[in-house]
Amino acid sequence: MGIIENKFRDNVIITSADKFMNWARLSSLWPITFGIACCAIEMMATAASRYDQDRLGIIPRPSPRQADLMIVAGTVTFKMASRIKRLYEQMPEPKYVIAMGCCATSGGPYWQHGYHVMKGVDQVIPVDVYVPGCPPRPESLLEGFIKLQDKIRRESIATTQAA
Amino acid sequence: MRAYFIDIFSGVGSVLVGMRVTFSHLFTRSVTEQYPREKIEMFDRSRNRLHVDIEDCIGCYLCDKACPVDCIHIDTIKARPGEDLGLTEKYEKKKTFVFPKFDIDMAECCYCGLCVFPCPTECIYWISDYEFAEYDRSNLNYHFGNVTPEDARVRYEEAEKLKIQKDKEIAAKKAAAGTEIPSQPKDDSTESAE
Amino acid sequence: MPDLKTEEMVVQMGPQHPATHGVLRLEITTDGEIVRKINPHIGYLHRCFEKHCEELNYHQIIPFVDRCDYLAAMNNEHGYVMAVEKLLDIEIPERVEYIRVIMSELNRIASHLVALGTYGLDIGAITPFLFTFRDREKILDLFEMTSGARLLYNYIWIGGVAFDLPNGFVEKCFEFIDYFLPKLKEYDDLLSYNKIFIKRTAEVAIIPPAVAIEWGITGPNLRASGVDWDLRRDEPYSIYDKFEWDVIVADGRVGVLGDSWSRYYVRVLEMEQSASIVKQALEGLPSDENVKSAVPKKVRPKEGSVFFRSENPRGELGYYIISDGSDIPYRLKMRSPAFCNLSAISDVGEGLLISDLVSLLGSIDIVLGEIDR
Amino acid sequence: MESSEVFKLIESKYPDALKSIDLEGIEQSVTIDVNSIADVCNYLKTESELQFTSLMCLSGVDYEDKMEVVYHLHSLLHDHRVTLKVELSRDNPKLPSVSGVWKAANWHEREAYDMYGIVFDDHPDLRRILLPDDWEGFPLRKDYVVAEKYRGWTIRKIKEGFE
Repeated sequence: MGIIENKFRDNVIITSADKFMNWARLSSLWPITFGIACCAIEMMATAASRYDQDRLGIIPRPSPRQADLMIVAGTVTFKMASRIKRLYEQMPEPKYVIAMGCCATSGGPYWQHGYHVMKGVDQVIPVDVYVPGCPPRPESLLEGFIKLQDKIRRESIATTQAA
Repeated sequence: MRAYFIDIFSGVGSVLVGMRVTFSHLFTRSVTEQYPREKIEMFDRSRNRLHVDIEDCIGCYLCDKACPVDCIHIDTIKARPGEDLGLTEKYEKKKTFVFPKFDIDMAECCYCGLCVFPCPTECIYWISDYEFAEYDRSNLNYHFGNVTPEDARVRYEEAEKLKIQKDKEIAAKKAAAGTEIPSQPKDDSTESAE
Repeated sequence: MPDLKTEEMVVQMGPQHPATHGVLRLEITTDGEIVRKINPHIGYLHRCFEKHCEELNYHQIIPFVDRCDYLAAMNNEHGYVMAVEKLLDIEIPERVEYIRVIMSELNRIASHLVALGTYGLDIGAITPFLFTFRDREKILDLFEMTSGARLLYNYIWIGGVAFDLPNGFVEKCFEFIDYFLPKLKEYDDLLSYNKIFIKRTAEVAIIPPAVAIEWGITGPNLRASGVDWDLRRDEPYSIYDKFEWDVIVADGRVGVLGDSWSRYYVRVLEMEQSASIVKQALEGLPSDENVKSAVPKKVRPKEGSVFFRSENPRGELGYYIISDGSDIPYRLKMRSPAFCNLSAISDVGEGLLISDLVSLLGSIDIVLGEIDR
Repeated sequence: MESSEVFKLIESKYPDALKSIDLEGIEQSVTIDVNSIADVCNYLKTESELQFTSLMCLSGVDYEDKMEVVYHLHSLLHDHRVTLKVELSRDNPKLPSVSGVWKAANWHEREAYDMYGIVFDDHPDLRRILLPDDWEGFPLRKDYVVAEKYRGWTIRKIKEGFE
């Protein structure tokens, strides 16, 4: 929304449009299935029958072009980092990132001796929500989704979003 | 030609068999947990988040040593002589340490539980709170220390002063007694922090 | 048109591809639809496990062992602690052995369930995934009840286990076995004998026994090629010799020996045997023994080395530990089964169609965590 | 067949190749001369009495004064196993490849090269396997120092307010 950014104060049109856009965005968060390590299994469990993330409108997509959310589920290594960046760049705006688990958040258990582990995926791409756990329970991930939806709910098309 | 039709029939047949299985699940109870509305009860042993009852901690550093990923950072200062720190949860007199720093970085923790076993006072334990996702990573570093940083600085200075004073005293005593080695004064408070 | 020539094209599959299990990258040289050459690139999940082992003491390594093969953490722990116990030369209470076997076999079932479900996803069947994960959750509940974690347990310790079985575990476990055995029929109906599935997997990507042995393929993949070899029976460790069960060897009832379908179906049948072992172990579980009585305070093995193998859901898991007498291993090398299984792909995958390559890749059931370590 | 009998057979066939036999401890092993390791392995595999058809494990070890490559062999047919060792100089670790004998050795040798810098002659494709191609140093050597940065990303994590 580059044209109208920071040009208007909140008015009835802007806020209604905000409400509508945010509602649309937050209720169809399509994540790219970006499973890297152990957390990917819990991500799959979240998608499976018992936790069923479809209830929140979250349907995993196989391609970054169709996705607007990236769940970095697992340990990010230096070899993988450039690929993550590329996948992130391929996603259409607006895009969000959830760092799932300790490894993606800050290197996790590998922060001390892991010479090949990136200490937090936020070195490569901006992260919106950090979900702790090693691996997080599916409920924790669902709570991360809800936190992200809260964040989206507060956005406005007329103001620049902090990256 | 015949094999072609057999293939088609057996294909349709096996798909129907599969569909029967899925269809029969229309009449079974759903297994889905409606998460935000209803929550599963955690087991007693569930490892979700670490918590420290700092009142009970005796500053033995055992959890720190047991941690395979070094996510527990502890700093202790001896309490002032005669300072009343209140009672522990078990209504015992408190130990003589204060904690300017007892941090557990849950973003580095590997949730293995190795820190919980060696604790002599069982003051570090798992709680069943699993909903602590954050927008900012630094919020995942949990502080359990019971002294403010300002207070800690004062206490460090005091400890430093006491140490210098004690060194002086020992030196003076040594000088007075000549070669004779004086017995150490038994005053805990004069020892510096670890 | 036999003389139609197409130019060779290099296709990159992965590292983020819906049909690769994890972050594997395959550089495929194709001739039309046919794969001419496969160049696998691994290491996208290299988490420096062996370096960590040289920095941490024997107890602290267990959480990292879990994270190597995250689908079968109990089996990994079991192998590791047995290797260290062999180095230490200590006796283990019988109850501990029983508990370990129960946990390992339950985890084998859980791991095979993931293999089945994701294999269905790779081939294009989504429903079996939902079914297998539903049943897996029940096993994870049993694990969480016992150890406190759902995926990475840190439960089996050197000389013992972290906790005794909780109250009601045995009943719940029996309940699970009774629930689970009829479900195998459900998987058969849903997937195994589905005509489309058979067309995609049977007689596809055949690994002959000689090739399998040459490349060091082990576990269900080796047995699917018709080689009758299972460490649990042939080099009995722990207390596996006390139970009655069969080693599942593929018989080629659909397709031929060593094809993708055999590799898939060996797993289905293995789950049944695992369930039977769990049942026998639960029945013979000795009571009233302290499960932590043999846990050493400090693990300081004598100088020396040991190579110990155990049967992981993916194959033979070996630990080569060199001790220099301190409480930190001097060197710990993990012979990970999936590493060897995957290495054969460049040989076996040649000449397949691209879609059959997916069928091969899914059927060898790789876990990148232990390939890259 | 016991390990010691296998050692005797090797000794009778290749008297020069055998450097020392270690019968102490849990694991009995034999040290083979660097140059004849491929021949010995070939013999162990093809001899009808032995038939070590599978290479279970190949590991590099760095003792601070020397390098070692350890082979664990197993015979599916006769169900016996043997451990071979080869000692190498630390400055120029080089030995013949056994990937011509067992194909399974291919990746194991690449891994040993990747982690220790041990060069296997006549290996069909000796490249780094786990680490990226432009990685510097061999991380499992005992004197390896973790670099500060890799492609601009920090490898070592510096903790705030924690020394």
